Amino acid sequence: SGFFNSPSMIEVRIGCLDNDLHQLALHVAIANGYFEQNGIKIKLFSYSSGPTLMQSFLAGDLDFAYVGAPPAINGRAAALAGSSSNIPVIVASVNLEGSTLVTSSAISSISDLNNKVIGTPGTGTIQDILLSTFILNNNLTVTKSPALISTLPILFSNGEINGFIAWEPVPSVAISQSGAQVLLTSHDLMPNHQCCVLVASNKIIASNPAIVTKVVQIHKNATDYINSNPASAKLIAGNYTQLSQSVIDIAFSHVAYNYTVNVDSMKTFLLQMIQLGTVTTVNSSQVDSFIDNFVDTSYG
Amino acid sequence: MLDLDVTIMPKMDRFRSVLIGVASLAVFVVAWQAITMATNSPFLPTPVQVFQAFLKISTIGDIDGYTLWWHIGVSLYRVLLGFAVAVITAVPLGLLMGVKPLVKNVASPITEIIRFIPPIAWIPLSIILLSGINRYIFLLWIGIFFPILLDTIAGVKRTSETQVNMAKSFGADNTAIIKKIIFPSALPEIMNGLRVGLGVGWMCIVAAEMMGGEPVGLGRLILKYANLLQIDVVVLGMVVIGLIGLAMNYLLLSGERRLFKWRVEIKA
Amino acid sequence: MLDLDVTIMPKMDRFRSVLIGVASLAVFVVAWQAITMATNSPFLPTPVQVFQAFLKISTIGDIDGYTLWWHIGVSLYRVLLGFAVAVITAVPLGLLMGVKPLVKNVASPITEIIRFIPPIAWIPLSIILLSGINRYIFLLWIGIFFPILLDTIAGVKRTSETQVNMAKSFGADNTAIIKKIIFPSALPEIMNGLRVGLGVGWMCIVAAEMMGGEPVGLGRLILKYANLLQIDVVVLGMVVIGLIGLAMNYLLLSGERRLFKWRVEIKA
Amino acid sequence: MIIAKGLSKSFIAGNDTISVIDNLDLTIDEGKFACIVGPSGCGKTTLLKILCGLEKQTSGSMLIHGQPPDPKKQRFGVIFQEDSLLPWLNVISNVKLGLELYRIKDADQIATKYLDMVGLEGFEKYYPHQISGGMKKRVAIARALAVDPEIILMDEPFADLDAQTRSIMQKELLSIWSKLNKTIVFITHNVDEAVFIGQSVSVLTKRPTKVKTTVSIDLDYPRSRLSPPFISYRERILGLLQEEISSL
Amino acid sequence: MIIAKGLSKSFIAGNDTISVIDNLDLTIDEGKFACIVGPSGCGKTTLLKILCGLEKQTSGSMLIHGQPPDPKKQRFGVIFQEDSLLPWLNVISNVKLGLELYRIKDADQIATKYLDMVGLEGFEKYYPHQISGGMKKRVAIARALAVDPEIILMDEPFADLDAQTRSIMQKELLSIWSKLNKTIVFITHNVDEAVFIGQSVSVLTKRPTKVKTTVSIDLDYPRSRLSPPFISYRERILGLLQEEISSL
Ligand SMILES: Nc1ncnc2c1ncn2[C@@H]1O[C@H](COP(=O)(O)OP(=O)(O)OP(=O)(O)O)[C@@H](O)[C@H]1O
Ligand SMILES: Nc1ncnc2c1ncn2[C@@H]1O[C@H](COP(=O)(O)OP(=O)(O)OP(=O)(O)O)[C@@H](O)[C@H]1O
Ligand SMILES: [Mg+2]
Ligand SMILES: [Mg+2]
Repeated sequence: SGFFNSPSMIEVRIGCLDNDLHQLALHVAIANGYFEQNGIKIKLFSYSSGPTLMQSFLAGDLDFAYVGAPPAINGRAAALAGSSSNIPVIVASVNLEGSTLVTSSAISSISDLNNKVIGTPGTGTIQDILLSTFILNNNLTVTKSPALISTLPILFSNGEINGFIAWEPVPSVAISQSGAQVLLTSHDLMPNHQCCVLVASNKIIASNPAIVTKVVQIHKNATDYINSNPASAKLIAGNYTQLSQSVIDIAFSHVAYNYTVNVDSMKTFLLQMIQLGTVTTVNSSQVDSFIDNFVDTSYG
Repeated sequence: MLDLDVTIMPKMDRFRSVLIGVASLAVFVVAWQAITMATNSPFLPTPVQVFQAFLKISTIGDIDGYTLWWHIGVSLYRVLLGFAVAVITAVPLGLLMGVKPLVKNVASPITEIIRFIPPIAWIPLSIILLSGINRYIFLLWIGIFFPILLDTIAGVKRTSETQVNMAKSFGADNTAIIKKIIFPSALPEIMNGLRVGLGVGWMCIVAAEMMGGEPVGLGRLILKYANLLQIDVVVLGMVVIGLIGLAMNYLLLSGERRLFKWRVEIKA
Repeated sequence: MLDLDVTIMPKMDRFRSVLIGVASLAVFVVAWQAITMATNSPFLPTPVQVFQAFLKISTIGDIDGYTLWWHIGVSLYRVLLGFAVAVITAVPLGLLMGVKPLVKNVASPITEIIRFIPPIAWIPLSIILLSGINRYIFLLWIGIFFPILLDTIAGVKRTSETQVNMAKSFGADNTAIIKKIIFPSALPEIMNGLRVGLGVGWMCIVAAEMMGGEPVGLGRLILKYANLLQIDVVVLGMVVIGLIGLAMNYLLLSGERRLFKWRVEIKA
Repeated sequence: MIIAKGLSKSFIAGNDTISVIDNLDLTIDEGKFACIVGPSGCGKTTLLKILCGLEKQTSGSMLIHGQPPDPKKQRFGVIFQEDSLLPWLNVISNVKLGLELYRIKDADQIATKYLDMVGLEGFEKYYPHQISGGMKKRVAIARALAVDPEIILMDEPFADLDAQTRSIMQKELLSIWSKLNKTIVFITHNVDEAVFIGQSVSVLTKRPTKVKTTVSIDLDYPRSRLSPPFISYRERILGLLQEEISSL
Repeated sequence: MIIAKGLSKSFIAGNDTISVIDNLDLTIDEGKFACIVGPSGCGKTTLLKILCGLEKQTSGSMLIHGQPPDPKKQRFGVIFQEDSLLPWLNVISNVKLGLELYRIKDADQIATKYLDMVGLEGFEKYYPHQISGGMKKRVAIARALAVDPEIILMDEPFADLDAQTRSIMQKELLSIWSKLNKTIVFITHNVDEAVFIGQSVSVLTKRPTKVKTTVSIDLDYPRSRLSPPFISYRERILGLLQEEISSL
């Protein structure tokens, strides 16, 4: 790769989450050499949770990030509340839906969830918000069990939790390894909701809008590739998640790879986050303008 | 106490040192307030904001409705359980390893490798192997066990040969020697190990609670609010952990002072 | 060395104890193999699987293509940098705090609270306040600083008053006393602090690398594969951390032994 | 009756073997006050440890009433050269230690009696670090005597006392001995002390040690340090010892 | 010329004030060998520390050639009661320490010379833990002498030596003194030693201490311990001391 290391290459710093199938487009772009082809050398930073990624983003470590919508919202709200000079802007969608609530076979209906323990990948994640809202709306008594994402399948197979909600491919691992069943998908909880987004820093937008356009285009090309060549995309996914194709097949059926941002669902999320108390610096009357300013899909 | 310039009287000295300590803390807090107000970063809470967070979490509770006292209680409970298990296992093993070279030769290759593996690294395995409170106990035990074990062995090794010979000259058998000479003689080191171990255990609680499961505990509180980017509560959690650690250390230290009046060195 | 039943000769003894140690490790590995084969859990790797993982990661590399040696090198680099900063800050402050009660009175209320806040709890703040390698250095520094500081102070306190008086009787000023008496006299404790601190720092690397960002480092390797639920590599990472920690400890310990031949107690 | 015959002892230190006692013969009759003097490092303490069974000889025999020494079967009262009080026990508990190890009843009462005998009434509750070196030695003596031992073994018990206190303690020890009538083996490097206190003084050679000469001191108690026969005994033993030191 | 006038010293320990020296007068002429004896704990070491400026008196005056003592301006050679060798330095480096602190040139050569004087040639590279207690004291003496002090202060330097070595050291010290002709203040609790070695013996009272009597010893060197005047000096000073001890 030293061959490409010519001075004309521009380096951009991109953050992503460990082992996340939602962010397949990034890995496809890397595997297919899209960045090099566009004269971009990327430096990849990987985090085990969205909130940590956002902290790092706001500290100025990253130019772009693939991250879940709620951490991005939290990050922007925090940045605007203070005088942070690194403000995230959503430039494209990464995927819609993609979270799955899997349970043991003993739970076959929504009412069965009553008085059960359901794992989540942590406070403030999209899955946490989806589940919390669902519990509220259905008047259920559910104990949420926040845990490291990678431990959820183990907790489930040990029988310590009756089910969990997480991003792919983790639920599919539990389905194939421990006989978990899909109780609800994102689609059931909130159809077509925004999941991961591609954010750019306001600094790179200001200093080099051309590179933002290129990155968004690469992202769109990669997303198109996934949708038109699912078989090769699944092979790439298998490479970085180290999972068998059968697990990836299950996971794929739960994720919609789509670069068009679902702005309405973002507003719904923000409203729910304000209600749940996870966002404290924005009030409900500011939701529309907050999200409208957040999303700028004019690049690429 | 070694002191190159003793200029003031002992009584005044003590009063003065408390005064200086309080002043120093005050200056620290004021500087913190000034710096955070100047930077005005959403991630750098002022002491006032941390205090407000304290009021909120200690009365209304956190986002899941658990109050600070509940978090503290649960964390303390976990740490003390882990501590108890560590004491019960480490002290007898340490005495045995100190007294019987055979036991030491058998055990030490394994303990020596394990003791450098940090508690966080055990999280995946502990989740697989254990469940519920046992998992917390295990992770805390991993952290607390080794300081106690090493100090117990060190205490045994420091036992005076003359004292053991003295007991033998009165016909004492091995059990009597351990009970009457080695254990009491190693007790200061053991107590020191307990204190250090409890401190380490208390510091492991964040790691232990990170693996998750239940939504309470000070470590969990920190993580929850770190996820929400509400750093005021994160700093509150840090300060509470620091203060409780300090208090536990102080309690054990003054216990030691009382217990080991006979030990002149401890005053140093 | 205290030993209730000395039954065998020193030379034989040494050979025998190595033999017993090796046998003990062998039994441990065999038992591990037997248990994991019997349970046959996808999450409990056998030693053979861990060894296969070692072969793979050390030659082909991990899923991002980084070999084990690369991970080890980066982690060591981070730890040693944090260690260096901790030594440079903790030793002079410890000497000052030991010698000047005023400095101690000013600094200790703050250091005493901070020292019980675990490195992991600093992760959110360190991400916000620092960037790049400085972040790692800070988290490791937080872990390493206090053992060195406390041991340096303890070393200073243990300085013999007679030795200081002796130097004073030759007209020595404060600088000379610190240089000629206090520092060399505290050096064994300082070295002990360095060793303990390096061990703690090495154990903090998993916490420090957990915050994420760059994809290399042993802590990162463990987390990557914990996320992938491939526990064989997780266990490999644990064993490697344990062995390197052991090796560093051993190196420093034998350095101490050589340096402090004059200190008869160290042989105990 | 203590009989050592052809007693030898060597230690293994690293790769070397140090011969400390070599073919030593010694007989001490029952009820006698026997002093042993010898150059520093010659093996006096080693001999005492063999005498009470703390060390085993490499060859030869050491018999007490025909039995090899074993503190589980015979009772010794050993006063060690180093401080052997337990610092975490107060004075009376230290004295009671031997009594408790031998499960002797009325330990409190006996301990008090012997503490009085060594002049430490009123110091029962003091801890070792609160009393002077001389007082510590007296506690050790009380502890040794309290178990009513068959044989008392003392290893330079008065070495760290100043001249005045030392002389008082010597007289006290003599009066205790005349009351109890036990066998006492008293090790010292102070010839003046040995001649003042012992019925016999055995001079040991330098290491590896054996008995050079045993001088029987035929003087009545109390002895005067300024009397000509005292001075001549002293000079004679000093001379014997000097030969050993100067040939080092 | 050392002159103490109305010297008093008290310490504050916790809430108590301990008066250690009370209105002490003492004069020592230049070049003299002055011994000081006193009961244990009376304040001898405290007096010595005031003499070399390590402690300040509470009231009264202590003047050396008309100046208050200050080791930064005057040179003292102090031999402390406790072991004061630096265990991490070998014998020769220990002796060089004072020379280095005073930035005296040719430290190696001077140190070697004084080590030879105290009979330690060949032990330069040994560490303190490898030599005996008596040898350590001799190193401390060499270190003190090496800086060519105006006044030599010795605090019970021979207390932990056995009688034989002690007597050899006393003779050596006398011969060094007669060669160098320095003022020596020699503290001891051993009356025999004081009479053997000193031109004067000042007896201190119990605490709070002052000078009870200064006895001038008008005997030529070398002195014989068995000569009647020696014994009578000894008995007289012992008697003076006994009064202080028995009235404790
Ligand atoms: N356990 C041991 N291992 C090796 N050598 C030993 C051991 N115990 C004693 N020695 C050696 O035996 C010799 C005699 O020691 P011992 O303590 O019997 O002498 P001592 O006559 O009591 O001397 P002192 O007058 O100094 O008390 C010494 O050279 C010592 O180094
Ligand atoms: N720094 C101090 N603080 C409080 N008390 C002290 C201090 N130094 C000495 N003393 C007290 O002063 C008294 C005299 O002590 P000093 O060491 O001068 O006695 P000494 O005559 O040298 O005794 P010894 O013969 O045992 O060496 C003792 O009672 C001691 O407790
Ligand atoms: Mg001895
Ligand atoms: Mg003194």
